[in-house]
Amino acid sequence: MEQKDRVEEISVRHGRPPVMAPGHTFATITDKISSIVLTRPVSLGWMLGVGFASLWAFILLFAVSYLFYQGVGIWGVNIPVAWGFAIVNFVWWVGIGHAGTLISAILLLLRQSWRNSINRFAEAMTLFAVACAGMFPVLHLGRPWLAYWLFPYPNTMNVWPQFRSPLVWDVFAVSTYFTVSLLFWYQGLIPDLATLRDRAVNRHTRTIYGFLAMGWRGSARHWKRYHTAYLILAGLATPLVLSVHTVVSYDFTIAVVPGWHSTIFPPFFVAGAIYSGFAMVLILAIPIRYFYGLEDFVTMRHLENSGMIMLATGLIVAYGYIMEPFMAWLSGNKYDMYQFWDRAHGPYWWVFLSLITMNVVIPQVLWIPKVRRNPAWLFLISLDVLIGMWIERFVIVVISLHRDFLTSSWGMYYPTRWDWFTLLGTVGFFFMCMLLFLRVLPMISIFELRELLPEAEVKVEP
Amino acid sequence: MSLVPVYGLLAEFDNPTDLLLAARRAHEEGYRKMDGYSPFPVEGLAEAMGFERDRMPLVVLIGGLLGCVGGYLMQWWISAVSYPINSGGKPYNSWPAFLVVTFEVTILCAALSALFGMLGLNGLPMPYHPLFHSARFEFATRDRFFLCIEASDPRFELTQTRRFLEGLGGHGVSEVPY
Amino acid sequence: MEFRRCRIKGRHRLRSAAGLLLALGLAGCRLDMHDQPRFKPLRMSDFYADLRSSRPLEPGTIARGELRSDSYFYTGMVNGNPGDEMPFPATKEVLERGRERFNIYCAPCHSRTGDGNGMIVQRGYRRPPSYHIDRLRNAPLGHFFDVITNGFGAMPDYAEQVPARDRWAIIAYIRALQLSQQAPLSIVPPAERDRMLSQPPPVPATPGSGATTPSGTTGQAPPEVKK
Amino acid sequence: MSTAPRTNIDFAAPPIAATIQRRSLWVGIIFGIATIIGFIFTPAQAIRSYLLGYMWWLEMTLGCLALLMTQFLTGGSWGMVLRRFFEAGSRCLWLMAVLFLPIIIGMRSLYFWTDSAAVAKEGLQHQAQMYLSGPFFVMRAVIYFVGWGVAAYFLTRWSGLQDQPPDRDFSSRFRALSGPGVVVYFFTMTFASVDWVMSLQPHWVSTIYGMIFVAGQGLAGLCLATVMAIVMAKYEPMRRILKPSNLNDYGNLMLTFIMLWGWFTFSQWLIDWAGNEPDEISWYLARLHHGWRYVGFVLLMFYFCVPFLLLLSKNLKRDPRSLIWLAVWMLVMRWTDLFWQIEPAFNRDAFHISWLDFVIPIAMGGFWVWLFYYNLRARPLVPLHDPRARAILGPDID
Amino acid sequence: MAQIFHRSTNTISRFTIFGALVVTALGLWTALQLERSPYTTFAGVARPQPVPFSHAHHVGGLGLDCRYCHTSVENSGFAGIPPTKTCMNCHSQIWTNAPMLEPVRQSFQTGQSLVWSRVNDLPDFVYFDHSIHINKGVGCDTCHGPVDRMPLMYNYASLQMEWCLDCHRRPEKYLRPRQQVFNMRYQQPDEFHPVEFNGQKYTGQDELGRALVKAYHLRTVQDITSCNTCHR
Repeated sequence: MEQKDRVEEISVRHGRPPVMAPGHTFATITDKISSIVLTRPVSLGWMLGVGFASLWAFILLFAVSYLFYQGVGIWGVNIPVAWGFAIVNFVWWVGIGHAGTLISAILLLLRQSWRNSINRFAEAMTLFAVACAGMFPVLHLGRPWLAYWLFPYPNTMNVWPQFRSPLVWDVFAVSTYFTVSLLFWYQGLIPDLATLRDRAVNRHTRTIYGFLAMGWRGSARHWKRYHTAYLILAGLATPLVLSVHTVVSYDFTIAVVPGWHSTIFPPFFVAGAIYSGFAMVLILAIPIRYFYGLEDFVTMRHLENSGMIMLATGLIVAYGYIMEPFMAWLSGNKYDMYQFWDRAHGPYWWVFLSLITMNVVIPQVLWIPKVRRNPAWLFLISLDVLIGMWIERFVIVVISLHRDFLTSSWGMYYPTRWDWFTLLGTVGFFFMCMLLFLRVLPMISIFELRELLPEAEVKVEP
Repeated sequence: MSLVPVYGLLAEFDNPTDLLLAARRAHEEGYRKMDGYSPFPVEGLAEAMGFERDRMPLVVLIGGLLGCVGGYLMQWWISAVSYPINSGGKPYNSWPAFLVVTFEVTILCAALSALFGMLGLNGLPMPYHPLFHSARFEFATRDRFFLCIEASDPRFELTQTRRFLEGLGGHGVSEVPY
Repeated sequence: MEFRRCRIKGRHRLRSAAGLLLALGLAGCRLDMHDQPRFKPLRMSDFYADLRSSRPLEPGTIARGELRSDSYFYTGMVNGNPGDEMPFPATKEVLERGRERFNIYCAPCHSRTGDGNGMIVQRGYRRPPSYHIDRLRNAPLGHFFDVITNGFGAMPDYAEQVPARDRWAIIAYIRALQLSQQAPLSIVPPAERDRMLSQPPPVPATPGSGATTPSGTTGQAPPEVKK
Repeated sequence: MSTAPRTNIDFAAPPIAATIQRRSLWVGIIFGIATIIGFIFTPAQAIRSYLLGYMWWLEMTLGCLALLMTQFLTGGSWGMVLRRFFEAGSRCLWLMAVLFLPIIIGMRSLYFWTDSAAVAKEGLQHQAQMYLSGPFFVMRAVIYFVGWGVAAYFLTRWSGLQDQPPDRDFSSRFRALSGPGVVVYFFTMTFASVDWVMSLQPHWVSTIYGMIFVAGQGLAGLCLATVMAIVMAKYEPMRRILKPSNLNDYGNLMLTFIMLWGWFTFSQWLIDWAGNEPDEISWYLARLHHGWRYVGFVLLMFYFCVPFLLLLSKNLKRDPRSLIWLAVWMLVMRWTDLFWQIEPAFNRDAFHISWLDFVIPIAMGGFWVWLFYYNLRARPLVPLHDPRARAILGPDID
Repeated sequence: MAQIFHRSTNTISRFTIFGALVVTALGLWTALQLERSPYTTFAGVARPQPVPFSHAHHVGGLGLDCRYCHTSVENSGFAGIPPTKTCMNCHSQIWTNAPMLEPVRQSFQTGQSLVWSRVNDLPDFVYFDHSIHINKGVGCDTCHGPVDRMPLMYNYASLQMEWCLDCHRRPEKYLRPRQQVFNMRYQQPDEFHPVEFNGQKYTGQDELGRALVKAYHLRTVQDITSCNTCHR
């Protein structure tokens, strides 16, 4: 605690932006954040945002209904590319979710105080992103309404899930991930819900928050167990978050498809996940702090740190891009070598080229501190990375599949309008959930911000 | 004395250090049935009041172990006992493949036992609590710190305890009705 | 005969919509792959006017392996007259097969002993002649074949139910039946003779017990019915 | 800018450091003689054991370098406390460069691809032949050492410059070199692991291989620095610097590296196992049969499971005596892991271990530790004049 | 601040948590039971047929053998449903005026098929062959139940996959000598009713089953529980 404060103090003295702007007290933090939920009128901008996002969410609903009615034939998937947009979007969304858990769990364990201002909405982002992700494998089933067959239960067929299949691991990984993220998020919310309960004026509001806060009253004994449980959950979520994208990468690597069967995929996927996840964090944080006037709490420090994490993870991703063709070349396996030749020279060369440009080349500007400290630049780079990471999954899924071992089963993948509607629809759904969350729940963890204040420190010997 | 049954006496402080010192004093004075209330976890406060062992890790350990063993046994039973199917020539008990789901189930069970264990040990949900009668108590979730000595403590005596609490230098002491 | 499905069925789009709505509630509803748009034996089809997916043979077509070049085997006739020979040797296996088939297809009317007092006759069907009259005892084998194949008097033909080879086996067995009712004791081997004389005659199976007598070599009476 | 901390505490290494330095030199000399004997009588085995020992000590050197660069980038008190230990380890790099010469000389008995007849017989791919050629191999090694050397030289040099008042803030300079330095290290180490170890069985390739080495080196560097710091912590000045919370951090970092290793190696094994392709699985068949299976089992249990469970305990992490033993143990496990990677390439059908597998690493270690303490003694144990160092000095020094 | 919730809320909320668990568990249990019940499987539910044909009368009462009508059961995947002609074998003289049989006569005169409702209806993705079961010693009533006591036909078994697997996993539990396959009143051997097979008397199904599995060359359990045995 002590050392940490001094490190922070020194960092600020040496020109780094502070984690929280000076001049705040417990009361101002509490009132500022709870007022966003409780007293701020519904703004026109918010209404427009929710309206636009829900429009796309309804398009998603429509696209999904039509899919149920008609079957996956409305999508562009076919042999040989049987895993088109659905799996691309799935991997993309799961990846985006990873940053939330990284911030809330790993940075908590590493005692990085800057996480406290952004963990709440990053966790919400995780939940909504995983919800978007979870849709795709289910929709991709020929009979989505039978998705419950994926769980082991004593069915009348006496048939169980095949536990040697990575697709079944996925079911467990993603559902565990969603559940644990939800628990973690909810646990973090409990004290803040109590804060809202006690601040709310409207009787119904009070009842709802009171119901959700479960009678939290900030007892010292409760806090003690709460803190232990919080740390334990963080400790559990840390390997979990690694495992989730690892399992997603197993979906590919366990198969012996050239371009998929590569041992680097687990860390490569996780790094890519965090890469895109932090891009999404910035995409959310930059407008939020601007529109809600939260520059005091989400400072340039947060933005810069996120930028640096993006840079680091982006380099790991680039490392993967280099290792794969190198090892394919070294092994001399002609199928593997062809796969990487095809990426750069085949019909999808332009996709591959944009991948390298957007994912590897452009983000290198983050080396420049001025860029890292400019919200507009960060926003643009984040957008670039989000798209780049989507393209990466497209490259892995589509280019690896479109030229099968036999030339007779070569083909192309053409997404249909329903593919696009579903993808954009989930984006709309995601932002709709995010905006609703901003409106009804404290978007910044109030009690954890209070802990950041110097007054929070107990100034007696233990 | 008061005719309304009393839950306890509530003393108010404006910073965590004062609360911690007060709790320490009260513990030295022999009070045991008391609790501190703060808007964020105060390091060492629970211990200052003689907090019993924190059993959270044990609860989570048990949950995790059950998940781990249960998760593996489930897969083994399903794949090697209930319906052995030859898949890609892999052994029926393919432990390398089963480790993944075992891990996930372990985490799931441990996480569930962490949250529900915390709620259970804390006696939550408890939407109704005598303390909520107190008018000032709503600031316990904002910026105030409270120490409540409960009437069920054997050493509790209304006037004497009130005098003791007032002597701790807080911002006033109030009675909490049951 | 045609089958129709009595379970949930309809336009497949409606069905998927129903599937969506009732996914969990109606775990039992039948889905596309349960009832595939293909012909299974005797399935109803709305493609043909008579709704039959199993089509009758076009006249003049001969299925593979069904060319009836051996006319005696398939008609029992030699130059328009019934022949009196088995087209293949009447081995023990043939006789056993004959007994089995006789008991399935003939015994309901002719009774197991061939006296023409089978269960159906008891229920009002016109009584066929007993096999143990001289006319039938002397009738050539081809006569029986012709009767089974084309019917005779009140008896319908059994060509569809009994394949030609089985018909011959039945005929061989009828001959054995006829012999069994008229055999002198002297043709029984001495050892068997003693046994037969020392034991009471076996009780004939009572039709209507609900059990069709097992036609195996054990020869034991059908197991008693326990209620 | 603040002035230098005013204190009368001596931050130089305690006398014990000189004693250890002297003794380790003797160890080096004695075991070095044994090494020479080994090279004379069983040269083929000796060069293998030499490679094992070399990779082991290279891990500690480069681990120190990598962590040194990392701590410049992330900041935090954990790195500041160990910084001088990392620097001392990094500056052993020139020794490692010298010690690489025997590998170049003994290349022919180590790497079968140096023999064109064997290459033809084994049907090595054309690509591998291009990459795995003697001169190219040496050239790459030179590039690696230059890359690492530049980082190690400048970082430690600037750090030394900082010791001379007036205070100079080199933070941006450190960061400017460390950022690209880490990237360069990552790539060069990957290729080095391919060149020096993976090419022992060139039919098998694994894209994660370099990362397994990097994770192993991180663990080795951290454990080495932790051991050395705890040894020094019996005396001033480390006694006041090294706090239980630091040890807790090191324990957590060890746990992280152990988990990374477990994650990488398990994934590699699972992917090869599931794919079951002849070129891939044969690498594991050699390592998961015969006696090698038990080495693998030891790694699973004592590299991963047991240390993982032990490191969950907060008390253990905060206790220097427990943590130092655990760190030493993890170094032994690093040796075991390398042994399991290298030796089966030569003895596929039966477990095999030689006395030289112990002697040569110890001999190398003797010289290495001698140089380490030489480097350590050359400077104060804390970069006193680094502005950020004040965070670890505590309130009583100002 | 005043209390938001009444004192009783504490009890109610805890009760709700446990209640939710119980309700969920009960719901799942009910769903599983429902899936196995006649509501889903139609087991034991007679279907309406154009003619109320009674197996109880024809088999149990008159003693007709299964194969009199189902002629192809021994050598074809499909057991065979008799053409109207088979009905008319007898009903040309018996019950000729019964109104119940009017559709049969109609069909015979016009050549229009009778449209029966399928009773034992396997899904189309299941390959089922009667002949192999008959020839390996699976009795008719093992699957079809006491047909000789069914006034109207219903499916005796659930026909769900777990039911198929029950036998495929341990065929020796159900096999009988081939001669007994069409015996509707066959009983598994016990001490008092031994069953003879290949000249040996068996007093227990276990030994008999094992002997039959061997004698009839049943394929291994691994083979007959492999997916493509039935889904091809």
